[in-house]
Amino acid sequence: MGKTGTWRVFRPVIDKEKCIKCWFCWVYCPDAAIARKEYPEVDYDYCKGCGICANECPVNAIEMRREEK
Amino acid sequence: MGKTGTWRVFRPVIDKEKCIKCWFCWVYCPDAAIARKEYPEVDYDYCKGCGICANECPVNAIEMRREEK
Amino acid sequence: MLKEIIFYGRGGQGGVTAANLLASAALKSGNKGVQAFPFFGAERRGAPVKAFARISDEEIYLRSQIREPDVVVVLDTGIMDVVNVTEGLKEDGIVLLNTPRKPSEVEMPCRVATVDATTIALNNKILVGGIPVVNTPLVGALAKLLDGVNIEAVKEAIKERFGKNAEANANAAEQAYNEVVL
Amino acid sequence: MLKEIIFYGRGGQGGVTAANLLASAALKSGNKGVQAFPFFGAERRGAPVKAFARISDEEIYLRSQIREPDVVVVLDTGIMDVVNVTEGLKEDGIVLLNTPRKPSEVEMPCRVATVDATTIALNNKILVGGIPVVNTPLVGALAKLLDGVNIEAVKEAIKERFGKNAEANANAAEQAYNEVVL
Amino acid sequence: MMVAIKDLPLDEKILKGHAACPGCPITIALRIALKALGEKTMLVIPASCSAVVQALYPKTAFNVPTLNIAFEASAAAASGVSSALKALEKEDVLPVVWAGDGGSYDIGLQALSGALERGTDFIYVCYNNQMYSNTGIQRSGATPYGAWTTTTWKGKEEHQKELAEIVMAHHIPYVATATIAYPTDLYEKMKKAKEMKGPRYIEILAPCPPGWRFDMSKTVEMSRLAVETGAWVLYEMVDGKMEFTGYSKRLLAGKKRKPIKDWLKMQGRFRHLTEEDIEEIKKEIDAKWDYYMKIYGGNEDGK
Amino acid sequence: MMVAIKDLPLDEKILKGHAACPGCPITIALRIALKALGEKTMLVIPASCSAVVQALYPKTAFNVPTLNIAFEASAAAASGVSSALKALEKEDVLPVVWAGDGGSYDIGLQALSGALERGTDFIYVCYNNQMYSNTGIQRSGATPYGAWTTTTWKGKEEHQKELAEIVMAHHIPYVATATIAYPTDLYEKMKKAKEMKGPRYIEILAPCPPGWRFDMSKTVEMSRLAVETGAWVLYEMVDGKMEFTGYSKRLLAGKKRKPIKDWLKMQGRFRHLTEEDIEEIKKEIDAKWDYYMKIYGGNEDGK
Amino acid sequence: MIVIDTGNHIAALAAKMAKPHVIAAYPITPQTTIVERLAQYVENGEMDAEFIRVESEHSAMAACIGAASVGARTFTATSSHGLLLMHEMLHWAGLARLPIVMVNVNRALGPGWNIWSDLNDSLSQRDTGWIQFYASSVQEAYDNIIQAYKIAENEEVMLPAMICYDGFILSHTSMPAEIPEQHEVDKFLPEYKPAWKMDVEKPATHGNIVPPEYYIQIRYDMHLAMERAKKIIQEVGEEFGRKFGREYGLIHEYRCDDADYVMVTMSSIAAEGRVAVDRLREKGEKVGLVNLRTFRPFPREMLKYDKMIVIDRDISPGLGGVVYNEIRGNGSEVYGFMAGLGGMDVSYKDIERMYELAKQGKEGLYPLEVK
Amino acid sequence: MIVIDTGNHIAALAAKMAKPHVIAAYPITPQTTIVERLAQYVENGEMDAEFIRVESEHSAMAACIGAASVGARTFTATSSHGLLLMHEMLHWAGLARLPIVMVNVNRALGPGWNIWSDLNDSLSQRDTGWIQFYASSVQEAYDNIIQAYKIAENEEVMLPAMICYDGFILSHTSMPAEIPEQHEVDKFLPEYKPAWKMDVEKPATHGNIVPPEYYIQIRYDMHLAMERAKKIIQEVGEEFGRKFGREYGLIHEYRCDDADYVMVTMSSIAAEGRVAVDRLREKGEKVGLVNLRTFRPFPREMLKYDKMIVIDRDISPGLGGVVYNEIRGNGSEVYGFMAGLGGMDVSYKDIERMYELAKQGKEGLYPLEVK
Ligand SMILES: Cc1ncc(C[n+]2csc(CCOP(=O)(O)OP(=O)(O)O)c2C)c(N)n1
Ligand SMILES: Cc1ncc(C[n+]2csc(CCOP(=O)(O)OP(=O)(O)O)c2C)c(N)n1
Ligand code: SF4
Ligand code: SF4
Ligand code: SF4
Ligand code: SF4
Ligand code: SF4
Ligand code: SF4
Ligand SMILES: [Mg+2]
Ligand SMILES: [Mg+2]
Repeated sequence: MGKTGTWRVFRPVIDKEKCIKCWFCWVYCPDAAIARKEYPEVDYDYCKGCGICANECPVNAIEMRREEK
Repeated sequence: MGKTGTWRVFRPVIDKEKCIKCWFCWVYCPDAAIARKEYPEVDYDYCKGCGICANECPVNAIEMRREEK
Repeated sequence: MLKEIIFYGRGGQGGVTAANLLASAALKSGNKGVQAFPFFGAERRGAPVKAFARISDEEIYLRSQIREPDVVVVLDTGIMDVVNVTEGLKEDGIVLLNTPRKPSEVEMPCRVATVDATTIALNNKILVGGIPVVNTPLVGALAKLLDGVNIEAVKEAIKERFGKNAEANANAAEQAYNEVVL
Repeated sequence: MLKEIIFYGRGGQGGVTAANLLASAALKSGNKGVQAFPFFGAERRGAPVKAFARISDEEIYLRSQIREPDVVVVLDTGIMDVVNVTEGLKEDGIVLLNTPRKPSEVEMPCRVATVDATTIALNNKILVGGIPVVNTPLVGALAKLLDGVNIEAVKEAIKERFGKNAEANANAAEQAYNEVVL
Repeated sequence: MMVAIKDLPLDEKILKGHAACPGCPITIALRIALKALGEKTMLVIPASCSAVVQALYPKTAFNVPTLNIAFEASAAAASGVSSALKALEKEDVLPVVWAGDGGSYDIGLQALSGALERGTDFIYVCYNNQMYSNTGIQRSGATPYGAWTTTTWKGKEEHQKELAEIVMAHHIPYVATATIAYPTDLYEKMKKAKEMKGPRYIEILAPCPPGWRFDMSKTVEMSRLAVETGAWVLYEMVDGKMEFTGYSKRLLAGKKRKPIKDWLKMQGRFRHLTEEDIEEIKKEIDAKWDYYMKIYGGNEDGK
Repeated sequence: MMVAIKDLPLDEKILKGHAACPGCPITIALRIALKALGEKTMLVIPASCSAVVQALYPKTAFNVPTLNIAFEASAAAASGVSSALKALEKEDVLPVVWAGDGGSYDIGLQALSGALERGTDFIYVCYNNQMYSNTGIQRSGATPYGAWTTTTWKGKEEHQKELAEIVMAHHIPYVATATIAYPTDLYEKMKKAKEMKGPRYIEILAPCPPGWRFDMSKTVEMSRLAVETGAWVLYEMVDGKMEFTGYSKRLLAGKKRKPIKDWLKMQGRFRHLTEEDIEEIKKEIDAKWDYYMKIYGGNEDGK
Repeated sequence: MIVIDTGNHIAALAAKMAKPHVIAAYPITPQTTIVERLAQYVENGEMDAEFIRVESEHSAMAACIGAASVGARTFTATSSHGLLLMHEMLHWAGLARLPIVMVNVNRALGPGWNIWSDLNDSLSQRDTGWIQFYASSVQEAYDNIIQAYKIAENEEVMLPAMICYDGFILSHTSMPAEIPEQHEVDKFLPEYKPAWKMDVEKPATHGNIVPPEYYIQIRYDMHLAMERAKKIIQEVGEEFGRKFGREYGLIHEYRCDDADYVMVTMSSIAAEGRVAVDRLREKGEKVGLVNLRTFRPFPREMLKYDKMIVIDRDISPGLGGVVYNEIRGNGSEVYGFMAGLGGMDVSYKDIERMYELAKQGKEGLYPLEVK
Repeated sequence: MIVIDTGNHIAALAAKMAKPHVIAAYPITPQTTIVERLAQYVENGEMDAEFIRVESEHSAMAACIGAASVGARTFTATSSHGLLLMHEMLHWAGLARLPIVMVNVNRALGPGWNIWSDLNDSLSQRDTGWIQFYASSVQEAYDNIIQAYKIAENEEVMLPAMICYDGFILSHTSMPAEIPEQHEVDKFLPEYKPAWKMDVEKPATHGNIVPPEYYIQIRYDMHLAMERAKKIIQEVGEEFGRKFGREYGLIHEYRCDDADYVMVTMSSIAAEGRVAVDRLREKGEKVGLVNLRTFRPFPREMLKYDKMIVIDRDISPGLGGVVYNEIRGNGSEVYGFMAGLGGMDVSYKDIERMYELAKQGKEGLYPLEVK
């Protein structure tokens, strides 16, 4: 149970403006890396960057950005 | 494969007079001990005396008799 | 003193039970060492089977089969065509046969006892799957032939073992005890 | 002379294939002893993995893992947060990093070479399941760093192994060979 | 078009002198099956009464090549035999598994299922005596509800597995049921299966006198009564198409079933059942037949 | 009456930092399932990706008691767990097997069937990614016709086993199918199963990016499309009564299925299929749905 | 109380009196009558246990593993092919350190089918981490089962235990056995309090992936536990002796004190061997006998006699007698005989003969190839 | 031709070139790539064999037994739990005297899951009647497979054979190997002509019930066949040497001639050991190495050195190192180390260290508990 955030090549970035709080990103995240706070919050220590959240967000509020290392 | 005829307590005896050659006794004998000759013929060397032939003979042509030893 | 007994019979006739009953009865009769065991093949009902019993006033350490019996019991004389039942029999050993014949009518090179256990079984209506069970009468007969075993212990052993058929079997044993001829 | 190389990467990036390609290329370049092997955990895609290669002019009997490498190749600098890649590195050993940075921009207590394999992979469109495969460019870069291995052998090894993507991968290797900076 | 008993081949592949109990259903079934299958048959037999009845090494009562194999492994071994025959270009020889219900419903199920899924070219015969008879009457997955065995002293509490149904769910070319009381039905199903390719499954009800506790002369009668009471059903499913056969077909067409009680009462293993238990069992059989009527009935001749 | 996503419990039993591939369907399914099952759950897990994703000893990402067990033994081990819980009077705890398709359709089938027959009180979940993913993508009994794997390079020649059908032939109280794209459907089925007794079986389609060869961001999309094209069907069978659920219910009610081609084309494992192959597969799906329509259809809402 | 019954029935009685929570077993000749009897006990309420009627031996052991993992006391029994089919799960139970108790009725392996006694079945499980007891009488079978639980469940041990005895020769032989009262057994063998178990209160994962550094320790600790078991077996055997009058250790010596030759064997041959020793002693031969009660742990350090004659009812192809090979090499002069395979009867006369042959410096397969 | 590839791929190539009629196999890490490669060979027509995609290893071995009984040449491969699950069928194949050839990629046993090298899996099958080869290089893996068929199918032997090598360390390591031409292999290994097989022309029954008198003979003959195999292995190894330039026997000695200490080990540690020996020799230590090629038959009579150091990558609970225990007791001074369990890396430095420890009279679990 290392910090799997280091596996990431692309990182999901959530645009709260767009978010309609459908919580799809939360329910589908294989890594339980999105918290259901006021808005969805990504835990970058563990998010592996699969992109499911972005793919499933109905309003395209999540963008996958190349990690800078 | 000993001679299983010695297992017998009762022996089937076929009454040719009554026999209608339906061959049930032949087909049902678990020990292949009845030959399909002109009339059914019991091989007493191997017949174990189960009595199926007598039970199945539609005309009661087979009688089970106590073995004399 | 060690007594060794072999039972010859067929699967389904209860030869193994006979050996067990004899051992129980022997224990009840005060013997410290008793033992009963089958020589099982993978035999099916009707095939020849063999069982053994040992009785002694001391603990028994033997585990091997009996090769030189004191008494041989033949549950079904039919197997005598296939098996030499007197093989290894001790000099003064006895063969107990289940037959309506008298010992005098039997030609064997040893002491012979007889009892018509099949008829006794049929009379007492002890049958399993159509086959008369001759073991209890034969154990009854053995009580007569063996010093260390008494008929009351035999009947008690039968009663412990058999449920609703206990009475019929005990009767058969007693009858055989009375009818056996040496 | 024995040269020992460790590859650090993540499942799916092709670190194991890199080691294999290097061994093939080394054999083609005339080395008698070559060897390539992974340290597999039960790792899944994305998890850190390690692979090893040995190159020698004599037959290799070693079967143990490499503990004191001559060269360390880092397919993904992200793992440097979790793994100390210079551990055991020989005195004059080299670390080859997959990074857009120059060696001078990297602070490490050893000789450093760099090549931007990810960009080369993306440019050559070599991806598996969305992940850029950086192994072929890095093996190309190694041909520059290792004496006994030539770039033609690397390209040949790539062509033997890859079917329809052979060309793209060979190009990537060549490009990296040219772009690597020590 | 049914073959008549007198037309069944005389040739016997099961020799006299085998070691089965008097009145054993297995050897009846095997005699008939091998008349249909003929000499180009290789038997694969797991641990079971069928392994024992062959008699002791170095003798054998079976006159076709016979491979005895571990209890759970018959279908897998038969896959090997089948593939080897193919590889050695002897495809005219047919591997036939001859397994008990224990070796099929329970411990051998996985090997069977695997062989069906990969399309093994063989016939798998399960002779079902509804218990482990070889080891002395223990419950199997095929033991019916309520039956006494030495591991279900008060009667089995669970219902039997429906192996033929499970096999049908594998969508194989041929599935059939039979029983020894109807030798021509059994013979014809074997013949039909023999002419096909791929996995074929035939299950034969085999009433066992010591196991079911009935007189050894009643084996065939018991088998017949199972069909007449609807406790056992004769059918075949060819490429997914179901057809009832023989007496069962007549039942489907509306003939009245004999009371199940008649069948139960003949068997010592059901002796302890109360009237309510019997009523319970009757209801299930009724329900089963209602279901058959609904899906397969409606046609006078039961097609 | 369907629960809404926002109503699903927040509590997570699958901790962050597990070892699954990015985009893994297993952990999505497990997260949702455990939300329904709650903390009085004991997992029994055979060899599979699910054993690996837990992370390395002495750590673990699973926050319910978890018993890892040999590949073929999960249902049997769960029987032991279930009986022990009964004997120790802890019947409020539920044993749940969490097994892959390989461990269920193939090597673990017998243990499963045995547990079902003897009425084990447990839930058996098969997450079906249609191949052995843990060992690197080999065919399983669940691999569909035509799919590439590393043991079927030209595409599997046989059709997949229908395990849910096989399980239904065991006549157990509850059988259901689900998939991760429909989390509330899955959640409710788990909840319903949890409230019942006896053997319960739930199978979850779990598209695996490396195994099926698609981009890791498409796991959920792939799952959804399987249902929309009719390749996967959502239903539940309670005490023998079948009911379609969710999107599949709408399909049964007459909604048009998306072309199966859309689903096949998204997956690298089907890349080699010709147009004829695809047509073939389409026909089968059509036939399957025709069959469903015939037996279960006819009611507007698909009941 | 003295009870006369077969080895199997007495074993079933012992199992019953040990009060396991869960039994999972599958029938196989010659073990069957154990299972049957236990099913009967459970069904008629004489025993308060869950009986799992599994579909194979592999599942029997898996079910015991599942049950033991939750903290239940478990029992099973098998023989021959049943034991072989469990092989993977035997290793599993050992490494998982679950104190499962099992009876194995020794029987030969196929093909061809042979249902008679032969120790290859259990001996070929000697690497699985199971304690192995061998009984030479019905009484010992009973006593071993009761003690096995106490030993297996001991914190310092925590290993599964197998009680072995010869098929038919003991399993189907009726002999008298002294059976203690239930309350005495309860006192000797209190309820099982597992050191670890699956528990929803304390969620933990068992058996996930173990990296080499941990694996080597876990596996070695299992080896040490087997070594520690020696002491515990001794202690429990002594306590049993104090309570029930029959004392046990790892081996049982008979007339060894002044013996020139000591015969070493186990299971029923060890009983028969006493008769041979008595007869040989009568003839003036200085001979003794060791009955190996445990084969795992193996009491090698106790087997230090100048001249030994080992009788194996087994043969490992390419190795020979398994017991012989574990004894060999301790500095003694050792003669090995393989005898009684596949149920061949071994009588005291045969054992006397083997003694004579050993004195001539011979050994081998008795009676066929001795040289 | 020199080919560079992993141990598994080279093994698959060897299997292909041996031309089996039937392959039945089930995937398991780290054997998987053998199966995958063979499936590919068969599917793309490079190999004319039937590939049975079984649903378990038990069935894999059962299928091989079925196929071999009809006279087919067969191949399978497995590892660890797969091998354990085959246990019953391994005994079966042995006693049925079927020359099945199998690769076992050595891997540790669970629980917990551990996929790395460890020889307990195959060593705990040492009673099953299988010939066991251990390879220390990819080349040896290839050569052993080809020779195994010729040895197993020899009339005097007729036993199944297992080729073992370390998981990952060899299975996944790419190394160069010299691969002969197909026609050369064909000449060395002609078509299999079985002495007996199932045949509808000559109906016979295999494996029915065997009474003790016959059983004892059948089982003993299996033991003798294993002994006879020694000669055949030697002969075939020499013939192989003549034809392909690499000669083989039961053991391979390296710098043993004047050695004071001989290290004995097998599998990959034996290769690494050469490096240690070379380094120690450089330091003036008189040390040699024996690479055990066969563990069954076990060449005990060849292992007569004054002082031996045995390195086991295994541990049998209650016994210790399996190889050590089979060697022990031949009159030599023997030190035993258990090392590398569960994939623990064993380097030449570790081996040098064990040598030093042995010289101090120490032995045990390396590196944790040496005394
Ligand atoms: C692995 C294994 N377990 C158990 C047995 C013991 N055994 C042999 S036959 C048998 C029962 C067979 O039952 P079934 O398949 O129904 O055949 P039947 O005896 O009824 O003919 C059993 C339990 C065995 N031989 N192998
Ligand atoms: C007896 C045995 N054979 C083979 C294996 C190797 N093995 C472990 S997991 C696995 C495949 C699992 O497939 P599946 O059950 O579908 O789960 P998935 O990996 O797809 O999650 C295999 C073949 C094993 N552990 N044990
Ligand atoms: S990218 Fe994947 S792992 Fe990261 S938050 Fe989104 S769904 Fe979760
Ligand atoms: S899926 Fe998109 S809209 Fe829905 S909660 Fe997440 S970010 Fe917001
Ligand atoms: S009594 Fe039985 S064995 Fe004898 S002939 Fe009649 S049916 Fe055959
Ligand atoms: S059954 Fe009766 S009537 Fe028919 S052939 Fe036999 S004896 Fe004749
Ligand atoms: S027990 Fe039944 S099935 Fe077995 S041989 Fe006897 S009659 Fe036939
Ligand atoms: S291979 Fe597939 S199922 Fe396995 S962990 Fe990766 S994504 Fe999940
Ligand atoms: Mg049966
Ligand atoms: Mg899977």
